[in-house]
Amino acid sequence: MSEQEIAERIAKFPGADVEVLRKGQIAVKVPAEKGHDAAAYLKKMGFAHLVAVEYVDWIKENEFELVYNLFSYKMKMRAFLKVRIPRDKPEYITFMDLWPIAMTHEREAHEMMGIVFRKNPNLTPFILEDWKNLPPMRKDFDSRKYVKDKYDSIPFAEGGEQ
Amino acid sequence: MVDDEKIVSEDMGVQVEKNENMEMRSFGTVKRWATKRSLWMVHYCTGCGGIELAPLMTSRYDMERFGMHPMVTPRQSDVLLITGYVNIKTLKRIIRTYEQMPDPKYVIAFGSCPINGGPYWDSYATINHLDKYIPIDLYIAGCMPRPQSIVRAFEDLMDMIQDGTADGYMRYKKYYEPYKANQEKIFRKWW
Amino acid sequence: MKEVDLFFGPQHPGITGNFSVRVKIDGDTVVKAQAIPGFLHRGFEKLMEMRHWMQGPPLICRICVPDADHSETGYSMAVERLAGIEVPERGKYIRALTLEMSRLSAYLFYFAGYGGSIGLYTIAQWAIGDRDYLLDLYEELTGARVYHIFNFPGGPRWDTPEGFEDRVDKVMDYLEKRLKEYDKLYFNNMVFLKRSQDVAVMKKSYAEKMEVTGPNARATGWAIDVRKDDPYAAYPDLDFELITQDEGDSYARVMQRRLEFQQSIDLVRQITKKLRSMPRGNVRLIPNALHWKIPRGEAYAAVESSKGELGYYVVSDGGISPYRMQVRGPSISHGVQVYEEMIVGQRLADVAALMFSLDVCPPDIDR
Amino acid sequence: MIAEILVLIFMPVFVSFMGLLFMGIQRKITARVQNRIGPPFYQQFIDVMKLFSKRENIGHNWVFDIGPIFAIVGMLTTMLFIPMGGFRLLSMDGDLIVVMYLLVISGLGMALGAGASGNPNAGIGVMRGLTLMMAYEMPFVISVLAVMVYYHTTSLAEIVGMQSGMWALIILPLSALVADMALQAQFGKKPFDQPIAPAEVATGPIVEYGGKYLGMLMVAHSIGMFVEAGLFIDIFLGGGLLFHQPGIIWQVFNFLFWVLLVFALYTLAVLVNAIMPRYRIDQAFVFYWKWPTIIAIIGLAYALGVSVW
Repeated sequence: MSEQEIAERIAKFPGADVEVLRKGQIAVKVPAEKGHDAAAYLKKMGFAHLVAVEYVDWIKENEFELVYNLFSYKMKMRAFLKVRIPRDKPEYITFMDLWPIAMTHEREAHEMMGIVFRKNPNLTPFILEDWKNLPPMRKDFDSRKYVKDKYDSIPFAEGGEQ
Repeated sequence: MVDDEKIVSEDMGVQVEKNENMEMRSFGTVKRWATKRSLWMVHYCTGCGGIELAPLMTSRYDMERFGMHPMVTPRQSDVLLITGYVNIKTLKRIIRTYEQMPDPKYVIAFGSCPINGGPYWDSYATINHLDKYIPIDLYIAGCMPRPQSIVRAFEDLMDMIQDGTADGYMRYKKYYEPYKANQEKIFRKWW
Repeated sequence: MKEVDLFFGPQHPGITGNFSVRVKIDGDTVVKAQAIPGFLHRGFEKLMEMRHWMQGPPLICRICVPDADHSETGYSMAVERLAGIEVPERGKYIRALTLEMSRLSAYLFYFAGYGGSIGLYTIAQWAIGDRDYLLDLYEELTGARVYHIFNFPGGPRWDTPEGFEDRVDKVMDYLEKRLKEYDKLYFNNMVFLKRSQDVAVMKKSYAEKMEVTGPNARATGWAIDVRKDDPYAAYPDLDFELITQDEGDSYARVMQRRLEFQQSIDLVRQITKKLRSMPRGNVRLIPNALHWKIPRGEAYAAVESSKGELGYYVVSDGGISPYRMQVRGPSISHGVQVYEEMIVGQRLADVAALMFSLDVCPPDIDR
Repeated sequence: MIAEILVLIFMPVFVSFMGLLFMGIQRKITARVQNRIGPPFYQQFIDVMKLFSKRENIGHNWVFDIGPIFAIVGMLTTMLFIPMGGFRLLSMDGDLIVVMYLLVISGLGMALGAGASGNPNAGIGVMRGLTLMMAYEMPFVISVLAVMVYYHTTSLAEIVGMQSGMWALIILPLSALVADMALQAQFGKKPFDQPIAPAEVATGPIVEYGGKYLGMLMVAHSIGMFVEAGLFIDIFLGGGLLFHQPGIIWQVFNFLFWVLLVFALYTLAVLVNAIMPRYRIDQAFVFYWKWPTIIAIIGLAYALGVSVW
């Protein structure tokens, strides 16, 4: 099946905005409230594997984008299911019921971007430890400034030049 | 480098340092020779440099020729090798490991990351200067240093032990307060 | 019976790299496990937003230390897809050569790691020692032993040196000869069989459910491979069949690597044969690195690393650096959730052995 | 009397010295198997010297402190009862049984000290050690019983004396085979080094011991090597007695031959160690209670049959 045919099949889902990116890659944009249904639809269609959950901070639009990176081993095709959630209220529903492995990906997104996934039981600290600042992958977190303030301000213990 | 005048002139940690120096003197050359010929290092890959330790330990470069081999627990080890960048989560464990090691103990920082941050100089997760938090006896530059340069570093450390200039553990006792203060600035809660 | 909390790592010889597992054991059996990653976190994804497109490979190769070429190639491919450039034919073959050699050296590391975790240190010494021959080849080709920084967006940095293909073939012959000795010492060792057969069995359905990829998935009988499913570099032109095992236990996982090791040797031979017959010179296609702007859009590129699917999702807003780059490390599935679930019910002695047998690579979980 | 006291003082020093030397040589042999050059043969002395020069900056409790002393004293006491190439320090009727008991003392002392450290790895290591002891004692005791039955005595000195014609190894090969299998575990070599498995329990009982304690344990281990190998030699290899004429010069030769036999036994164990992974503890237990025990029982039956007939 070609990209175009698959795109047409996906477009049957109400509210889906389908775009063929390149060979073997299709982007599907859906409104946030329909995300879970769209994911279930895609899974039924054959995109049965969740490769990763990507998260992008579109600070100008004041939105977070969640990209569910799906793959179908039968069609050899990738679909990027994209939903956008408001930056002020970063909350979404977990996809653990469809793909159990989403738990780990969502745990990471929670820590790195501060997105809360409802019904995910395991949103505990994952990679960072005692992190009290803004989630580090947000665009308004300035890593260089943080380094300057936190690490570079510390004096050498035995004296000497900075 | 610690010489006798300095000991008398400085207040902080005078007693500790004096005892250390007395001991080094009383055991003399034999002790230093034994220490330098049997450096056991902590089996801890703190960063990506751990991958070059594997060829170093195995048949091609075989560091057991110099009496060095990895030791499982810090209680039995003499050398702590910081292999590469130091994440703040790891730094806590490094300090714990370092404090568990019995004296005399030595630290070798490996690669350019512990020196000044290396390619991760602007990363929020790694520290830039390791010697702000624990005393370092020797640095190996490069990313990553080849096994030959690690062997060379160990040879230099052996010379330093023979001279008595590998005094990081004494400095840690002497400057314990500022070291501790620096560590506490990094970690919000200590364990 | 009293349950004991045990920390495996981060300072523990039974751990790959810098990683920690907290296990609760009842007698000799694990009843609960919690993987604690993050000791190697450097914030690559943030750092990349502050670098130019071309400054990527020197940083990104550090994602998976034993298998650095796959990291840089994955990123380069994602950027190429975004920018719409195609690597010259010879460049593709050189890329595939470095990838296969990287797989060979990673598998040697794997043999050494699993051997060490069950106590056979001789194989650890042998395998790491033999891996150094591959590193020597890398040194000749790229100038570095571990981080080669060789595969850039647009193709490899330069052509192979004169006579390099012959030297590669020589090392392949040597490795093939050594593999027979490994068979005697290791893969047919009575105690090794006892330690690995029927231990920590992964069913095919479980692997599919938990998105396990790479050799671990193929060891359960699930024939997936990014090299076949989403071909890249020179793989569409190369002749190879996927190898699968059915048992899905630790033994199958080790044997899967052992068989793929042989296959990689064959692939390298195919590549060197092809490289000899090709005109030299044209390997790389590269725009001005400092002001290279890439059109808006997003792309995903995956490579089959020695641990599974290693993918890069790159978003560009038309600027000189990536707007967002995210890594899908292969170990994120089999290193955290799968490991935590599979270790329950196993013996304490297999905590380390299972981690090595799944080939968990902590830096690609942490990034 | 004076000679005996001299031997009493000389023996422990000599045995620890030779033990460390042998361990150094074995490190070299292992290194050669692994395609390496390996450390110098005197490396073990440097290690022990360094360990004794380390400072202890961590205290646990007094039970922890006496653990290594217990281990070293236990080994030395056992050594007193074992004829060593013609040198007999304390021997009496039934000393074979005493030795079997005393062999455990050292391990128990170790267990006591390690257990007091409070480290769960040490606790698990001790548990594994005791389980393993239970596993290998079974076939070992049965095969020793076969020797006792065959020679109608429980005195080591008499067993050694009765083998002047032919070694028990040749008369009772099955029992000797089983005892050598048990020796592998007594030496703590792979595939039976579960108690100190680094990748599993981080060297188990010795996880908290460093510096001087570890130095003491290394000395205890080198004495233990002679005790365990010595017992095997006394029972199955005629006590290493090559010459049966009286006279000090022959006695020295006998002693040297005994030392050589210890070296050979240890080398055998080390070579097996170099090419074997380790069993899990449950597999080790099953291993010992299956074939070695069966072979040992057959050996016992054979010994009974031969001696009755």
